[in-house]
Amino acid sequence: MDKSMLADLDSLPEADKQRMTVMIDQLQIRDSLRMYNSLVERCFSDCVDTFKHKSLQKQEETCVRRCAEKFLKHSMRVGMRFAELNQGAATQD
Amino acid sequence: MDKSMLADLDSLPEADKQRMTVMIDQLQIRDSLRMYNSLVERCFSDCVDTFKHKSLQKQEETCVRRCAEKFLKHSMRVGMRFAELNQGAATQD
Amino acid sequence: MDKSMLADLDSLPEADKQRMTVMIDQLQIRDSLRMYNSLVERCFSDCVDTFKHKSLQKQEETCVRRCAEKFLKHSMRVGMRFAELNQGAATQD
Amino acid sequence: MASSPSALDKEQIFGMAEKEMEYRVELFNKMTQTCFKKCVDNRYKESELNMGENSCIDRCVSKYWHVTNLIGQLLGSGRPPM
Amino acid sequence: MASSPSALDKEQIFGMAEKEMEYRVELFNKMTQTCFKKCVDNRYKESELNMGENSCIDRCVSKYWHVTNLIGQLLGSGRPPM
Amino acid sequence: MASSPSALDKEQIFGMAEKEMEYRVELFNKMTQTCFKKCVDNRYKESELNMGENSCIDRCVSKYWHVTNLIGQLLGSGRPPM
Repeated sequence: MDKSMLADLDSLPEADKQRMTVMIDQLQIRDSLRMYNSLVERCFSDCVDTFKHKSLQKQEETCVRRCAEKFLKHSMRVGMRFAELNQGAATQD
Repeated sequence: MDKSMLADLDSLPEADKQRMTVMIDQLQIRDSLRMYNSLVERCFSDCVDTFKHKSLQKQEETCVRRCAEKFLKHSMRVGMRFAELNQGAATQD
Repeated sequence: MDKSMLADLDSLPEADKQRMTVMIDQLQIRDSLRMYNSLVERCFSDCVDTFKHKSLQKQEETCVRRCAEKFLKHSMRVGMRFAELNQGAATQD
Repeated sequence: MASSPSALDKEQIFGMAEKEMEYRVELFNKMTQTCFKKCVDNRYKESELNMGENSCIDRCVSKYWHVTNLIGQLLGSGRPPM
Repeated sequence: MASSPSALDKEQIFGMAEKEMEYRVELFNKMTQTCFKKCVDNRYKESELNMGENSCIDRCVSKYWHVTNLIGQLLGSGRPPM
Repeated sequence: MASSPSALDKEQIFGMAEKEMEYRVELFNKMTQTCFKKCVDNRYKESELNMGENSCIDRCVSKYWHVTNLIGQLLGSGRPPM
């Protein structure tokens, strides 16, 4: 999540600006915790399919690592492209 | 989302009634924004499957339009049927 | 949801402890309502597939009952195993 | 101090009301999504719901409602569990 | 009483801003999840995105953006519906 | 003014605690849903969990826990990322 996605705070009075900042921080914390949860769920679902052992097998661990790394790279790329589109839309207005 | 689904405000004191109204308005805003997001996701997932171009192709656009229109009609129908069932349950009490 | 999953309140001043307790209660209410909703959705999706009648057919009802019972037993078991793992992790720290 | 509800009590009452409303909205949304998947052809050849889809939707809502009540009973009451 | 916004009005304004931000975060997350499913091979044979995946992602984001705007228009405005 | 935490600071502390608890509840719910899908036969021929399902559930929880920790490490700490 990128701060630029959220709100333009410059026009607000000081007290409201502070309150808005706290709100944005809270949303960012919630967002990164949710992202963590859905990353775990996705990589678990895609990589773990047999339940003969209690512990993660070597190839499952490799799969999970790659899945997580790929997802993070993907997510950054989406963020960059999305920011460009938002930028473009903003300058067209 | 239908206001009748939510709460009966007549029995509350004025200040609480106001606060409850604000709360219901907030829930309705959040609900319609979420509905918008899931409509976009559903119609995108069902209609867009090839990524050889950056822009939406003609038949993809047609598909998205129909998908959105169908979903909105569907959603209204579900709302009507659901309200009838709630009504029936309320008068049985 | 198990209270032990949440927070250690003993170190807090009285007023904060009270506020925290209210917050935890609210989260538990929301959690059980959500659990109820997703249980309905899962058992409906798995058990109901024909729409020639308005009312639930006998074998659909049986399926829904078993689905709900199995899910609740499953959920309790997951809770127990999860608590053990959390316990183990806590004593290792 | 004992006769009128404290600020915290009020918080709790409003919180409960809010959770209950969130629950109903979520129930409605899940039902809408689920019945759309079960009843509406996702190739979208037209923008109208046809007769078969419409009657499927009506029955789907009715059955969803029954399942909601049935599971509510199993969980110990006609209402959602607290 | 009329000139400065009441506490309740302020609640409403902050509430609106919060809902709008939640909406944008959710839009971004749904787009990310959906484009991952559409573009990235879920066998995870390596930890880099390959060229095909990268160009698919770029186009997916672009198309998702178009669908968002298209549906926004259908719902009566360029902005999300209130 | 400097020694005791301001109302806003308190808001932040309570907000953090709330987010952290929401996170744990969501983790538990996702794990429960995922292991149900992976381990329990969705034809529901009986209302008891059989031996195979039970041992699958135990292992599924254990593996889910390992994946949670593994991804936590990848993201830079044993704890969820802030």
